[in-house]
Amino acid sequence: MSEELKNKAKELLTNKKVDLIIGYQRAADGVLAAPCFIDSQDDAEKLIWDSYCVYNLASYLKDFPAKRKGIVVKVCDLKSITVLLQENQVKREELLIIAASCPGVIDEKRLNPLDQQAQEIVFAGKCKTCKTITPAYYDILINEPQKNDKLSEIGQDEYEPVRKLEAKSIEERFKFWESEFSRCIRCYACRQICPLCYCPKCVAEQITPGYFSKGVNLEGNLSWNITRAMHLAGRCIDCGECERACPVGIPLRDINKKIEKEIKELFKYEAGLSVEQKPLLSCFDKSDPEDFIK
Amino acid sequence: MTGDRSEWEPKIVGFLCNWCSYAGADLAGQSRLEYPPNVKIIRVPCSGRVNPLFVLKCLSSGVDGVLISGCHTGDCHYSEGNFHARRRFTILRKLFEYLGIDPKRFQMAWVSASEADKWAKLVKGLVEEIRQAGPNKLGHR
Amino acid sequence: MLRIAQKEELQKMIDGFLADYEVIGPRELPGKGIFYQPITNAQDLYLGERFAIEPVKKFFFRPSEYLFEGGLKEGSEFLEGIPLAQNKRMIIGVRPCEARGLALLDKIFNTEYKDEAYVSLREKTILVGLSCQAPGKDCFCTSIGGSPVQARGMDALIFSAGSKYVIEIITDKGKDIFDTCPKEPDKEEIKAWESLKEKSNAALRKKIKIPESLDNIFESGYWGKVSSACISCGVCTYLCPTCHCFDLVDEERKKLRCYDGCAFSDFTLEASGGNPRPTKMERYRQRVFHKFDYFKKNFGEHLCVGCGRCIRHCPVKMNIAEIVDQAPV
Amino acid sequence: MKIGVFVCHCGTNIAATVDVEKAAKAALNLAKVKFSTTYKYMCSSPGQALIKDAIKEKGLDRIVVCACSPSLHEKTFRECLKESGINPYLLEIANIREHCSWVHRDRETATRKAIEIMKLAVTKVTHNRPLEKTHMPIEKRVLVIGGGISGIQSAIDISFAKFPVVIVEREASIGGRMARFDKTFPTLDCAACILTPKMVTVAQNKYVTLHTYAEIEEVTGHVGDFKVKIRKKARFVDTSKCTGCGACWNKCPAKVASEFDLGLCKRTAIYTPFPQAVPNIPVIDRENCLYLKSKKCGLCQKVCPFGAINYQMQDEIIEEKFGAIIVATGFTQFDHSVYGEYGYGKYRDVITGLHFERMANSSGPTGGKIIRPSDGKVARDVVFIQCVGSRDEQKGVSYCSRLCCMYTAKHALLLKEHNPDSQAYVFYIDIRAAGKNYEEFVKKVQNEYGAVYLRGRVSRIFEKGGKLIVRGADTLSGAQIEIKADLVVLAVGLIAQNDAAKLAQMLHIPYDQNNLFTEAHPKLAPVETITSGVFLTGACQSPKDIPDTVATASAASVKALGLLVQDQLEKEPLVARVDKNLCSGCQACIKACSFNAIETKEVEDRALKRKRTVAEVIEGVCSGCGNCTAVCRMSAIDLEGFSNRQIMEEIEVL
Repeated sequence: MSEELKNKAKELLTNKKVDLIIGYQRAADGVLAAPCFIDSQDDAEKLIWDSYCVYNLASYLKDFPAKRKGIVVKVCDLKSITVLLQENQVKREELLIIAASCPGVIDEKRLNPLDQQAQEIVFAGKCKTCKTITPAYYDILINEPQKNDKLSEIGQDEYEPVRKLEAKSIEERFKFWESEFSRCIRCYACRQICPLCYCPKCVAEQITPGYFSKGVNLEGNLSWNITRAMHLAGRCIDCGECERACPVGIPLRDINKKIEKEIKELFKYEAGLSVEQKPLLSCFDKSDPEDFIK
Repeated sequence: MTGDRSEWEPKIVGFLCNWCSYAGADLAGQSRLEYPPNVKIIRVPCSGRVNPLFVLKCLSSGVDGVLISGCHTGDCHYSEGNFHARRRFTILRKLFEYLGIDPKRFQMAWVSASEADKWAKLVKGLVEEIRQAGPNKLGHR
Repeated sequence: MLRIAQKEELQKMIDGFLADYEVIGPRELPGKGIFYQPITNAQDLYLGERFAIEPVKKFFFRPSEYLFEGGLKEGSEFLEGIPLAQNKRMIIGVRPCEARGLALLDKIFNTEYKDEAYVSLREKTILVGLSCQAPGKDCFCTSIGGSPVQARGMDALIFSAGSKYVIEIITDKGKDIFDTCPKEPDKEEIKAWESLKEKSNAALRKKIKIPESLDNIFESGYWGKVSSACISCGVCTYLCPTCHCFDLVDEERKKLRCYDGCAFSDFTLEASGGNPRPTKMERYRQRVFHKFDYFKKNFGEHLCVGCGRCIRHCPVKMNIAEIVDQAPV
Repeated sequence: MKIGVFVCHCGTNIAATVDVEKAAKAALNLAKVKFSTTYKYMCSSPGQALIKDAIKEKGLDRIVVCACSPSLHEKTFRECLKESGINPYLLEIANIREHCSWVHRDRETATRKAIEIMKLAVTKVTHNRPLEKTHMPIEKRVLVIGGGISGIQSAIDISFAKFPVVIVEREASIGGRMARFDKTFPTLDCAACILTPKMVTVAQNKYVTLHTYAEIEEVTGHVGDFKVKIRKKARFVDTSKCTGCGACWNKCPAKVASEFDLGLCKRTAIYTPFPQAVPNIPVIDRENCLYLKSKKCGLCQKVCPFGAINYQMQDEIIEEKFGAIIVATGFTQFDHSVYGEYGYGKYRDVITGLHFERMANSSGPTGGKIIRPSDGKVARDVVFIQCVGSRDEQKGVSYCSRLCCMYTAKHALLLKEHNPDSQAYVFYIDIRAAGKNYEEFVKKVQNEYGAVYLRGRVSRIFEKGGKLIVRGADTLSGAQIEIKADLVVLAVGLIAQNDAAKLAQMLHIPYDQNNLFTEAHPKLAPVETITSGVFLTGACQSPKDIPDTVATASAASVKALGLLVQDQLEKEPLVARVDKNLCSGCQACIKACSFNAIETKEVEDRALKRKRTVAEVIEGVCSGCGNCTAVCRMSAIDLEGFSNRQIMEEIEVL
């Protein structure tokens, strides 16, 4: 598949169909992958495509305004491009979407940091319940889409971790999250890696007024994490990058998935389904539930 | 943080829309209905004006309970603001519950300009509920 | 000065410390990694080979710290410093690179200018290190003046030697606390310890070359290229044992000092809206120059200890070691 | 900054429970407060003079008045500031009466709370900004959508004030529903006799432009400056040449059921809907014209002495600007074929009230004879059934259509007048005759015209022996009733036009579950909509009879004129504002704004050295609800008078 990708990339660059291609290359350690930006056909040799290509490259689109960008995407990443189009952050005519058939990607956190050799692949949580095989749209499709049959165990509940937490008492839930958030160092890797966190100046950085404490403490960390989650409500497409990027292992996907589950149940809304869709919080239904309102 | 529980009095912030709930609270005054003094009112044009960041700010500043009160659905002065608020805060509340934050600390109500009685009862009930929930430990006061 | 102790003996000593000190050490959180946290007994400690994600820096140069409070009280102005921590602390299990990081931070916060908060925490803390025997693939301390067995910056350094621990006492503070351990290693044990040190050094395979000066490549296109993957987050700077940029913020009536990092897009953003480092190229270049050029010129050594944290935890696998090694000088 | 705090006693209303002196003293401990005092009645002239003097003497530049609810005296004190030369928006009211002294009894508690309320106001006023009311030019023309009685009346009223007005009517003639009526209740005026002169008035009025056979294509812009695209459908008749002589329709061979007469007779393919049509210029119905369908015929072109027929004519789209829009699109009839018990609409002698109306009309399809459509025999026993489709949540709409009781009574009367031997039976649920002389009218029909009123529903209608057997219950006597009727007339309800929702979306006005347009306030703004500059009249909002329709038409006209007579539009400055440096251009605010008050704008981003699209608030349109500010993730959009900073700091000082 990497060969097919390289050839396509060379063709696109030679024919000046794109100014650059955002893709993956092998990282310096020789095992993992790293993002790369290819603007000459010679460099196209660097491109790779395999289960180590974890990154959602859509985050880089904003770095190249007004350029024609080829971008290698997985099925899940594509949805974030849909949201970016919906929110007028990229122009479709500047995009050439190279959809790569995705066998599932690794869970980086499961790699033993001491082991210097290639290790057995453990798939990321999001891949285990991913049922989508064919990308909704693309310009170029690399290889026939097929799914690793170890994955997508039909019937596996993608909200299982969420439900487990829901089943706990409110005190237990608070203790759990208090302990998780206590590790947050406010490095904002979760925000920076997120393709949908593109605000010119995040509310977390604003000072007049400051919306919540910049201090690394319970109130500051809780406020930041709630704000991040709220700002992704109806937008998060579960690429899982926030959780992967978090150096201290906060289960951010479990928060995103909770909101995803609620809005599906309460408002029949799913993020990233179409460009024309109205944003969840810019619309309403007169019959939205309100049982908690007095 | 508040120390002695016996001296502790719940501190509650109420965001009231100008057209219905604020006027409802006015009417409660005109009707001389008595209710506890714990709710501090911040007037906003519409419940749709309330940003979840305000609620977070309250809870992280040591406020024990937050109330957002607006017009009944269909009565919004701006026609749709309360519908937007309802959706927005339904999600926030679900998130609070999930994170283990007592949902009693964040409440919403529809109080019309004529519902002075509802307003007075709401405040009484709210103060009682928050009193039972105890001081908010999230905040720094 | 050396001491030797059985595992149980060491644990007993540590349990003894708990009476007089707040003891902090690496703990394993399953599925999350290793974190420095206060312990309640010696069993809590993780003394294996994996590194803590965050270095001990945060116990001295804190991620955020309220410096003072001021405003109006009953109509008149007031200004109050927020009291410094007074209790005695001990951090056990510190890696040589992290301790060296503190030695570098001392040059900033505890030399000409004395940062009260930092200095008081340094003075109140005893550092007991733990040598590395199986360094990670991203470690490169030996290329930058460190080593997996270096004791710089510590009060004592522990070596795990089979079922025993060799304790190298470095300072008087270290001597005081390990007084309770009377046993000194015999010749055989010292020999074994020395070969262990050699082996540890040899286990660190990654070597990089660091240019004498980067002066002539300041304007190189290289920086634009190597910084293109950067997502401008704070992982590398916050997890670095030597990064020490901070920001001052007013929060209500308090002045807060919190970490800043050269990767952030609002790093060195001026109130006018101008920024001398407007893109990630300038900011990444600043990071490399600060660590591998300016600091050496100002303080005589590089502002990097080769711990590899910024590489290991970079969400997009940027590798400063490779970038410096391959710099087109 | 020098803030002055003025604490009002309000006689004993405040002072009895709140220690006002203590409160005033406490104010001086607050940042930037340089002066505080109390007075018995701050809103009185001496009270206001006190504020004015303090402003002058102490150089105060921001004022907090601790008194009653801002809904009472905010205006008063703003005026007071203005007179003292301070911007009126540098004022905050601390409501220590309604929200404090009147709801608490304990003096200490109330005083403490009053001080806290004051603290909030002082904090807020610190960040108030001097604001000026905004002004926008107004396009001094009105668009009236719909040319029924309601649109006609609106146009007449506006032309009376000498402002240009344009009527867009989708049918070939103005006149609407009323043009089909025979008589009007309760006075029994001839509908045509009162409507036709009005139609002629608008046709001849130099201030009124008529676009018949035309539809609204697109509406953009906002109050004072609506840009409207109007599709003028091809008539195939040159309006500048045609004189309405009728030569064409007299010769046209294609005959189809007349819509105007609800299929009770035929019309030709080139036609005017009815003889008094305004303009009296025919249109060619492109579906049925033999020439347009298959290039055969062409008779009308041959016979037209003026050469007015042009088969090549195309739809034309014109764009015009208006300052205000009056929506007068009226209603349509409920389709009763969903009622199985009334024969699913398949019995020819089960008709609707409007059919009856056409039959009763002397210029109608039967020449004023009330007959059975199936065999043309005179109808003797006629059953009227009310509430067909109305007040029926299962099959129709839940609301009452309001006029059916009256028009049924009128029909019963007309029946007797036309066919003296006849007998009317009326099945009803309730008689709703609330209107001037309405109840009297119904009584008259019952007593003088012998109409039999039966309270109950009809359970079934079926044909037997050439008659319609109507079975029902009279719930008052408890008897089962069976009537052998010649004709059954259904009082079908009034419902919204089929495409009402589409128009509402174009105009950005809300509509309810029945697609009826929603007024800005059901009581106090019944002809306004939340979209500033768009007004409602007639049955597009809810079923209305002619007097109500005409009344709302005049009301809407007055509202529109109220805008037009101003030199400029004046708007409260408490509106949203976008900080373009913070705005990402995601347009969440634009999609969330109920008022269509935000648009996009391209700006040069100096930091990124490129053009960026950001949001911009149209100040004149923004209503200041602030919903956009809460939708904006980057807090790039903020609301004057209730800014993020103000609210955040209010929370902080609590």
